[in-house]
Amino acid sequence: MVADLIESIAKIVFVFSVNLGFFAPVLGWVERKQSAVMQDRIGANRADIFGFTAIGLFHSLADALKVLTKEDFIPTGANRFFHTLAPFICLVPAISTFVVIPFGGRYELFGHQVNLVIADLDVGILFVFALASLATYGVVLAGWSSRSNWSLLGGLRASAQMLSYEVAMGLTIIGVLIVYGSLRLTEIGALQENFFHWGIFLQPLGFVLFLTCAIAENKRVPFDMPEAESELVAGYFTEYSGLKFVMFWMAEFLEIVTISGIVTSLFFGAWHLPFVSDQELLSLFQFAGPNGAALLAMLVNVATFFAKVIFFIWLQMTIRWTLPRFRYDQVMRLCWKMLLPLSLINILITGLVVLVL
Amino acid sequence: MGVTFGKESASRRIVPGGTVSDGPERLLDGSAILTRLQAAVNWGRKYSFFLYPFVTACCGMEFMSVAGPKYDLDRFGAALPRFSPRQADLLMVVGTISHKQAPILVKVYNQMTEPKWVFAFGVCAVSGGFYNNYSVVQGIDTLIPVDVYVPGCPPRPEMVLDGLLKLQEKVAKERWSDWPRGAAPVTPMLKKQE
Amino acid sequence: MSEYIPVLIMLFLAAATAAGMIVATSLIGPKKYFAEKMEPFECGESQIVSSKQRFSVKFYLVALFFVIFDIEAVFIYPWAVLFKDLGWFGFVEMMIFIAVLTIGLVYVWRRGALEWE
Amino acid sequence: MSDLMKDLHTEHMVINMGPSHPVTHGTVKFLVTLDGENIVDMKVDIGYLHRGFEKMCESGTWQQVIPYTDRLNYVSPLINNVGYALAVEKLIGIEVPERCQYLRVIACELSRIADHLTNVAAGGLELGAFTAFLYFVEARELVWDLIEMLCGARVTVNFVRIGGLKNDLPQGFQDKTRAVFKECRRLWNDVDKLLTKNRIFIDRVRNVGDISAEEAIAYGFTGPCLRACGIPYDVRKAQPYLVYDRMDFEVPIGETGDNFDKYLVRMEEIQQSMKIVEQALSQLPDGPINLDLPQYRMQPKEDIYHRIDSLIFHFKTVIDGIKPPPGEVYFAVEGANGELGFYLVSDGSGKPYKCRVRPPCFPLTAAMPRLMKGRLIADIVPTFDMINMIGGECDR
Amino acid sequence: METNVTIKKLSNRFPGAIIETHSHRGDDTAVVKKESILEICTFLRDDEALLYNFMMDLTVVDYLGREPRFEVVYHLFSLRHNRRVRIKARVSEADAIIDSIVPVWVGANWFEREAFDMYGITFKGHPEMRRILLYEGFEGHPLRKDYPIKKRQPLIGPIN
Repeated sequence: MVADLIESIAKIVFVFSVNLGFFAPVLGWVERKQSAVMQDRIGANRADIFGFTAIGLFHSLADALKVLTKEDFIPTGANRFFHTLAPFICLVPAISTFVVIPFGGRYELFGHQVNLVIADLDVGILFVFALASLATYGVVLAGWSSRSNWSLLGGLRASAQMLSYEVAMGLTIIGVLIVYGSLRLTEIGALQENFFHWGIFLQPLGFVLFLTCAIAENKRVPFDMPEAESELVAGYFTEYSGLKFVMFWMAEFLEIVTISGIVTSLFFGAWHLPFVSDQELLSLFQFAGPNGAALLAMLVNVATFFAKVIFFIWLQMTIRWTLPRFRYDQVMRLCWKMLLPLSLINILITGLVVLVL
Repeated sequence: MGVTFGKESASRRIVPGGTVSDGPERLLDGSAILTRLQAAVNWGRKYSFFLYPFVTACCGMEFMSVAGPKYDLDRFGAALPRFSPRQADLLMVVGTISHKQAPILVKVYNQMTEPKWVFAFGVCAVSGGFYNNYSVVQGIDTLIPVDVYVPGCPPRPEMVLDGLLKLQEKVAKERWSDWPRGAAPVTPMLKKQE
Repeated sequence: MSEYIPVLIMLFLAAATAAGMIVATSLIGPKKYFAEKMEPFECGESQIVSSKQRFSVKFYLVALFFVIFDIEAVFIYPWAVLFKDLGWFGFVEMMIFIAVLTIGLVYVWRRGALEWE
Repeated sequence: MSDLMKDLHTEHMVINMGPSHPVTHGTVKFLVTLDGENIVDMKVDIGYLHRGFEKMCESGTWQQVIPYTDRLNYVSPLINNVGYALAVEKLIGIEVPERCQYLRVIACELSRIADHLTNVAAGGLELGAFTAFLYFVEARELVWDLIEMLCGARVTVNFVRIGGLKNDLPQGFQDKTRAVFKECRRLWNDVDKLLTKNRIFIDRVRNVGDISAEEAIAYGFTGPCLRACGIPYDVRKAQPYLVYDRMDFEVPIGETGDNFDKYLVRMEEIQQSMKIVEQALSQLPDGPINLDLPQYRMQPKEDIYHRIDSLIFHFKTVIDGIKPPPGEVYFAVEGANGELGFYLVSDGSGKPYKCRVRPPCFPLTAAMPRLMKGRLIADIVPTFDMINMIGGECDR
Repeated sequence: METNVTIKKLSNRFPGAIIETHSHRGDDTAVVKKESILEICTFLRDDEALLYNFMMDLTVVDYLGREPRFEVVYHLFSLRHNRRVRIKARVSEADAIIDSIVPVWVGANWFEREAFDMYGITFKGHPEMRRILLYEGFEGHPLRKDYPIKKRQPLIGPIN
């Protein structure tokens, strides 16, 4: 029991620090640097601490310090409570969605079963959707409570867009559930030990649909209707200043990580290395004794998982800096007239194939 | 280059030359911790300008160049344009301000959240330039306080970068008591009719 | 139920972080309020109409569709998990259910409720 | 849908889009009445950059107008320079030497390239394609290097003089042009790949902002916006000035006049302009660049310092200004946005009595409500961008 | 050259309305009576031999000290015949009203508003006769020769 508790706390601390301490600030830097590289620029590199610039990494720190000491602002006539609540509602699910995503397998360490997921829920993926849909409220509330017309338009767009894509996202995932027969992300991950059982091979259409829906759900370019700068100034967070405004961004960045984690778990073999089964991995590290081998295998698996996550982060960033923005009606049309029917067809095909085979 | 500091105004005293002189303010600003903290915050602020591009005229073309790949404003951490004044720190007034535009500028300035700085980009914003006529405001400092003046018609990107570095120097020397800055010192005179 | 304890811990941590941020930012930082600043931003002009008004009904319609389709999607989840056990019977049954759903979609589509122009 | 909506009472949202809004370039206000996302009504308010161009012109001498023309369409100042100088020359009744004419053609076309690059770049930026924007800003930077080499300034060049030019072609200009155009074509291809075949971009711009040719003519459209409707009207072809009649170039036209056609026309014109510059450089004759008419064009500095008659003429033209005979002319050149006409009235004195410019983007901006009614709010972005409203020119 | 085809045709069609004509530097110009401007413009647009389908420019010249003081100048262009013409109508200061040509060319709308804004000429029948470049509340018309160039009327103080 104590061991379980220690294990849980260790995992929570790990995920929490990786997400908030590493991904949130670093993604801000990555976004700047990657866009700079793609655009023949140099990008932020001047902020220094004692002469060290760390290729611009300290700019994230500078941004954090700045926004923290920026004036906090609520317009008159705005609903103060909901205005303050909105970034909170956005950020909390973004931080906590990662609890059900396994970042490693099961290991036998010193006679104790270690399962590298914070909460191995049997509803798994449903929990992700439940929390993700909470974020919609944050956005809508932010738009509605600001008393600014731009915010309101952004909030309305956000509500319609996020709700629509949630439907499509919910349906695209069903193919995966049919194939793996579980809602548990750990189980789905474990079933992808064989390289050719990765979700990307069993559910290619599902993968494309899911990634599209996920990016749309996260309101990133090309789906950034709710904050479309050139149309709505800053969309639903027009009236937010300082840290509250950055909280929306943090939520966005963390959701990038979460999306990457889910995509990796569902479609890209989770923590598994391609062509190397768990047994082979363990036998590879036989020289370190049973515990040492398990530990090393664990490290390799976690590293593999995060490498895949970083790959998908890179992919999302590349998409963001390459494509122009959709128009609002096109986004909705894409969802209801393309993705939704396609995901229904995907269910049909998957069901038929699974039954026939 | 031809970049100058902003005028000293009542609410903000800039100490030129770098060292804070011995005197009452040293006692006021007090302990080493506060000074350290202030230095850290100023460090953060000076490398993280979110711009509000108030772009109206010709200088906008050079502004695009400054943001572009060759000169790359992003190197100094000042590349992120925020079109909401709540999120912006640095009001870049790029181009001529006419009398019709003046209330808009003042309003945007007023709606910015503290701390806020103003960058007069180009000679029209600095002094009205060679448009000394019925419709052009003779320098935005008649409307709002200005931190950095960068003359030139339009200024070359190198000058703009120099101005930004000057502003960073200035921000590094600020004290808590410099904020908040408050509303623009002008009031609407001519009533607008719809 | 014990697997939910870490979830609660995580939620609590997240909430504490977010709340801490909000409290910190509202305490730190210079403050100066005056009438013009507190007006909602509208490109440097004054707001003409308040945002507290009835807005276009289309957005509500999307919310309605969401309720319809998402609730039905939820029914599909348990079926999908037990798909292999249910076999052909379950498949045909669910296809009928999805067909009903599709008819709804087609109806909405044909009525032009998905058009924004 | 309409049958569903009939009984539902919703209010229209009236919203100020601009002046300080990313899409309006800081100089226009759209008063938009929205029903949800649809634009029910739209009013355009301009004049936020009214700088009293005509009043300033009337207060200076004929030569002193040239810097003001720079700041009309500040994206392509050289064309304004040339247009004004040609109009004054028509008023006086003189023609500049052939070499000068070629150099003016080169200057004009470089400016046109820079203008179209900026326009497409800004279009990309506002549609969210930030990378395409920066690629073209990079290309424009290269063209500006050329312009800087030629004129000594990047944006506001003040290069053309009445009866000549400020200076001759610098050393090594040909080689540099070749190098720059090579790089420009590479970046052009990159952006072409990023945008022209990009489904999202096409969806955003196609069938948006379309207008029939008849209506476009009635609104007074000229330039790329008119050519996108299928009317091959180009002042360079219709009433050739300078040496455009000796250049071999095509006038690209579109079909429907929508934003995609405007975009394509501009993209193609970049290529055509590069072709013209290359031709002009290869055909460039030797000879003087300035007229030898001391009462209109300043003599060379050596003469001014060493010859008393040159000094006197210099003195007279600088202090009093050149004195065109009384009369009035209208002269149009093909600006980057369309027909850029100068209407000058002289009363025989050293100052222009009237210096009117026909701004090509003024009637284009006036057509915005017509183009936008019934569309979505997001359609304002590409449409307004492809109209390429330049504040300095529209508001003067 | 068939330079003054337009002027000939105009003189034949409206013998009473043409006050004077010239072709200085090749620009065909006809000064017409302001009462018949709408009629003449319609004719110029619709006549098969003329077809001036473009209203390129509309402006006003202020000849201070002359009577009538203002000249409203129209620059027309025929795409079909590749020909330009300048039509001028004189307007006195006391009766600074002229018929709007918006019914003929819809593009004239803003040009007329600008002329009103800058010179104070009222265009009768214009759908929306109000200031365009300057703001409501601006007194006077800045491009008139008797408006001092530096007379400022700022919307926001202090006066500079």
